[in-house]
Amino acid sequence: MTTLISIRRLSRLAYGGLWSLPLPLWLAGFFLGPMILLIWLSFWDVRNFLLTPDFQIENWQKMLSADYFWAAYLRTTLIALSAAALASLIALPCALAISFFLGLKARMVVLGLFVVPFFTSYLVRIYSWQIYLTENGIIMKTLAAIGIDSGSLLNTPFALMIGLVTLTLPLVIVIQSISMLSLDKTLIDAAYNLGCGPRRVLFATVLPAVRPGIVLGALFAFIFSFGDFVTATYLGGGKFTTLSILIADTVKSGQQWPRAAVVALVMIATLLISALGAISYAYRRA
Amino acid sequence: MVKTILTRRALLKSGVITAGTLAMPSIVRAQSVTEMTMLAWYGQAEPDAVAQFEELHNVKITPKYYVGGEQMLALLAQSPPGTYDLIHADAEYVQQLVRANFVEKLDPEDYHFDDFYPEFHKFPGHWHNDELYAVISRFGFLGISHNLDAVSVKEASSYDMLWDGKHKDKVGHFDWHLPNLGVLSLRDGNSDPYDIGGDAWSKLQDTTLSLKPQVRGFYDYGGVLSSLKSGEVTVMPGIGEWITGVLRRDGANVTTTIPEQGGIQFTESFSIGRGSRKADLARKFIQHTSSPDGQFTLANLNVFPAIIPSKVGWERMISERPDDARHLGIFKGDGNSIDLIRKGRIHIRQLPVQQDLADWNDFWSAYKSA
Amino acid sequence: MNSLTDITAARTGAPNPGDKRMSHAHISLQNIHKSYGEALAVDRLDLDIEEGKFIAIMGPSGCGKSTMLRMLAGLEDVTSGDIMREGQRINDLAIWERDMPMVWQSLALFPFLTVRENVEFGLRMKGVGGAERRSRALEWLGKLGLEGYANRGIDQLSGGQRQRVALARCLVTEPSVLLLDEPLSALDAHLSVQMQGELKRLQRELGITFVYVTHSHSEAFSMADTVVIMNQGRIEQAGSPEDIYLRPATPFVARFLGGSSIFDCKTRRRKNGELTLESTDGSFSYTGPELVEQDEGDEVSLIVRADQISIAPGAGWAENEVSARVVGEEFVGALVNLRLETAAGTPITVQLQQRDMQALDIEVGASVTASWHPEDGHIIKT
Amino acid sequence: MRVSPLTRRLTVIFLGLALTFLYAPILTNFVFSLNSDRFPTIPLGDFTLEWYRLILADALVIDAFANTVKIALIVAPIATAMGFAAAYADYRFNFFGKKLVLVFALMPPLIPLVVIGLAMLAYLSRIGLSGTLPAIVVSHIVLTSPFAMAIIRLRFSQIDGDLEFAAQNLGASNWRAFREVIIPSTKTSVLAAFLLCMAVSFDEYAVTWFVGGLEETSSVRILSFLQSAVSPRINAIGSITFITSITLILGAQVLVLRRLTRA
Repeated sequence: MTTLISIRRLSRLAYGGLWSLPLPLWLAGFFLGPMILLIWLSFWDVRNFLLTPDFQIENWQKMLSADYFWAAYLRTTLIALSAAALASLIALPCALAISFFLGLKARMVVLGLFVVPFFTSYLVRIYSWQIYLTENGIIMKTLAAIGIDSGSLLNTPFALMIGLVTLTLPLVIVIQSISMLSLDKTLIDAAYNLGCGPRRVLFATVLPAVRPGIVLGALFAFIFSFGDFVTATYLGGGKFTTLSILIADTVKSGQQWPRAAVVALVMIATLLISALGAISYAYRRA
Repeated sequence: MVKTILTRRALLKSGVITAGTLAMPSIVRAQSVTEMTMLAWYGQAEPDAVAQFEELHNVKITPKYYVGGEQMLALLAQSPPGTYDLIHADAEYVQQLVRANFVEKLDPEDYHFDDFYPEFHKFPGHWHNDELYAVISRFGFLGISHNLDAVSVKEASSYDMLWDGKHKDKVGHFDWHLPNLGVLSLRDGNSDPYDIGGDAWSKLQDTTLSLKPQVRGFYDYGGVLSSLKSGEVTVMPGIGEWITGVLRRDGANVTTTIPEQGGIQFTESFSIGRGSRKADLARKFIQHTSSPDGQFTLANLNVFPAIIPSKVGWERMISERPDDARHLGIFKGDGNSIDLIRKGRIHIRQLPVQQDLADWNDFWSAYKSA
Repeated sequence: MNSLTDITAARTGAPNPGDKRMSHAHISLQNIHKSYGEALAVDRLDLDIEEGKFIAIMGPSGCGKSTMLRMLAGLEDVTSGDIMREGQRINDLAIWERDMPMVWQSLALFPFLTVRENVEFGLRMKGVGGAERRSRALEWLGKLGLEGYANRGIDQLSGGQRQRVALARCLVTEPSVLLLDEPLSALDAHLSVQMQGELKRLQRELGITFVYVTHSHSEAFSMADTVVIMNQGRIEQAGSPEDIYLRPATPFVARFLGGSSIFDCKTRRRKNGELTLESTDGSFSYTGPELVEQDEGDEVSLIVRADQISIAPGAGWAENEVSARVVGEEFVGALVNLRLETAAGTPITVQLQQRDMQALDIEVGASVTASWHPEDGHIIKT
Repeated sequence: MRVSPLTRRLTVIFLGLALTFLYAPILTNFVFSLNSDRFPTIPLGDFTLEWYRLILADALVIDAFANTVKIALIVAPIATAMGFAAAYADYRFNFFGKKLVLVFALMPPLIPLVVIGLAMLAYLSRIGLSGTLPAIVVSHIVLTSPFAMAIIRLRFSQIDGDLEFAAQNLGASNWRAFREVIIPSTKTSVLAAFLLCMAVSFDEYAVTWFVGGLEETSSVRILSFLQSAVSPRINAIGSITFITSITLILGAQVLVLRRLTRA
């Protein structure tokens, strides 16, 4: 009797373990190590431009008391929040159209079209945006042709948003669409049967039901934008010092990897807290 | 501790050998062609730079390109010795390479120093305790790069023009503090731009900050090229022919002028990586770069043109590429590059002497977001 | 209340090892215990389910009724105790080895399969060949009035149709036991009543055991042969609907079923054998069926059903009288449920005909006298 | 959804605009890859295939491209499988410390790549794995599997938790129920996760540069072009990647569609 129990329990444990373990084990093997090194690195010393293992809190004191660090922190957060909001707002009608207004074939093709840009190097796409936004670029010339005199749009917040939406929009649309496509259609029919107008159906039925998708999409957009280096460099013209740029700059001051690690750890903490908050909000029972 | 490291290295080596034996195609290749690795700025191992040498010595040079000395040093620190046979670096970083024991000592007898102008026989950054660690390959000057449609050579003969109201929002910066603060320090009248006292340092900060309203943006290499080309910016302090030379090849009406107050010099060099198993071949490569042939090639690299230290190389440039030579300051007579150095107008780019490098960097970060 | 004559009392109390082997119980839960860490879900529960019966398990939420069903299906482990089926211990059988299909509260139909494929699922798992599967599935769809829907997707069906698909999916495998977990809770009242009739008909015709968990009195009492009422992980009472309705075993059951007034009393026996019950609302005489079982001085609850109480504007009409105030009224068709409260705070429920109510002409707040006959009422020892 | 034809049309037009926005840089990228000028300015220079000729003759570019494909094809299946396993485990099982494990599993994408690259290299070289393709593969799996997990978990959150048990209740064993219920319910999201993992692997350059040593991927190549040798070769590489990926993805979809219409 007892052996029977243990065999059944064992096989169930094995089944559960088979699913539960691979990713944690992999991360324990190849991610925990680097993370611990990163944390340790933030306490190292730089002597004669050489990284020296040490345990000193000076890097933390120096970065956390620097005004430019907090200015960059605030700026990065604002930029990332705006980008996440913008990408989510643009994605919403798109995901609705994909999920409810397109036929099966068109839906597959359009979703495919949103996936493809992922594969064309983000670096290349941002580089290509420059030609639209720059002095004498496509936008400026087009506007001039219809008599509007605009300056260069490069190095403006507008350019930043263009770049970040380019980065995040496909992902947000795909996530929102996955969420909407798996929505129980009878829910919507039921709402109509109760006499709700399209607007009520959208706001009272569809949006609450796909909240996890919307929140998760926005979260990814926030994470990507928060850590982005490419757009800030190529479209922001280095004028908007984000935390990623600050990291690159800090490293330039003679191998200051430890201080860069401090910035990185603060970023990680921020993103982790946002992610946990967003996820618990997304899956909270309505 | 040392012992375990050694064992691990031995293990690593044997692992490399096993991997090599397993991968059949690479054996076939290895029999015919030797492979040599180079850690370098982009372009130094492109076909136009190394094809001649590769053919001559039946070798294939595999590059690892980096985009900043800090990345290069961090990469070296975490890679097993012997990973890179050749290391190409700017002079500021050679000192750090030496101190970190990442490069091998060189024998000056092996290289064509006799062909070089005397200024480069004992280039300060490349020697440490009277031992040679790097051989200069080429160099360039940093002053004011400008679009000739908007700024004339005469106008660019003083850094003061940067503050001119008509260039408002047309001034760009290459996003690195050393060259920018260097030229602005010259504008402040410091005779040694990187060796300045506290007063001069705070004056330099004020000078720099006062330029901010004129500034359009801070660019990396690619950004510098495209912004100058498109007309986004018309004038940039702290860069040189290494940018404008490339743009001119593409038909842009730009040049670099070294203002009266002086200019900054950058220097590229090659070293042999610590623990290189192909040190002989690496030595041959550096020999080649210092030879007249190699020097001529280096002056005209696709990635960007630069001045060479070899007199013999100069001769070839003047006779074969007179136009490019002229822009680089390679010509006979007054005002050529060597002449500028001898007149004391040119100062070698180096790390700040009296301040901490971090202070310069912090100020630059603050300036960017000011 | 109902016309069921086929009443089977389930055993309660600890099982006697001697008669365990003799039992004809189809399924038998013996001393079942289930805890989640500190929390106790099912507490020393014993229950025998006879073959071919419709048994309904009800109780307030959290009483352990669903846990019990899930343990039967193998979805939850029992902490201790045995689940026996035809004398075999099945504790250690995996879910898929138990052969007790279940109709889920969520229905759990496979949205990526058609109606027919859903119904065929269990047969496919059993390795039944394609042609046979198809004909059996279509046969069951026909029996449940779903012919013509075989190739539809699940999301093209109405709620009632889905319900039938879920039933067909289980019944097509011809099980001897069917588990049902609040299957009608998502339907509107009208559909629910219709389905109740249908379920009962199916169960009778097939002669298989239905174990039906619900929180609805009407579902349980209209369909079940045996009703089990659970509270806090234990069985309060198991018996025929009539039995439970007429003779609730505990005050909890009486309260849970509603429609009764409960007086906490102490017994006093008179010389003539009659019983007097003393309560804070006065003393009542009792001559009902449980008369002989009572001793002097017992603490008991007197349960009087709403239809056994009558009210009048003044006192002096009957032996058992309590004066009370009207605190509420609710109209249910031709009937009125009046809620009263005595001076001592005991709630009393009275059921009246609409026209009697009009004749009495009372409103909320009025003082009335509630009364009942000494032979009515039901005594529970507490 | 039932809405007025006008709303429907406007929404679809908006969708078209969003696509236009995303394809605008890809379009100019194409144009400038065929333009003789080295720097992308208008008016255009002459038509040329020179830049394609250059990169196709550049062994480093070809090697980098081959590496990219090789790495992505190894990374995507492994990362998707592990992300799936973690998402399924979270959906299906409760175990001690689950929340902690999930938080940990979500962390890699939160790390600024510029810095984790160095930390990764430091760690991998300590375990003797730096400077190799496996090193890139290992770190890409770390970076991509959380995305796979998140996307697939999102799908799981919308699957009726009883479905799998319903299948078991009807006689399907653990594995059978998994095959019959979980796979059909999640396959679209698994495909999406797979593509996303591939895409992230394609695009990653910072960590790759550090841990890859002499091995390069095309995005590392693009970065070095971008930071030290701006030329339309960047556009040419971008265009070739684009054509390859759009062929693969739309091709895969045509296959899927054909199977759907046949079924």
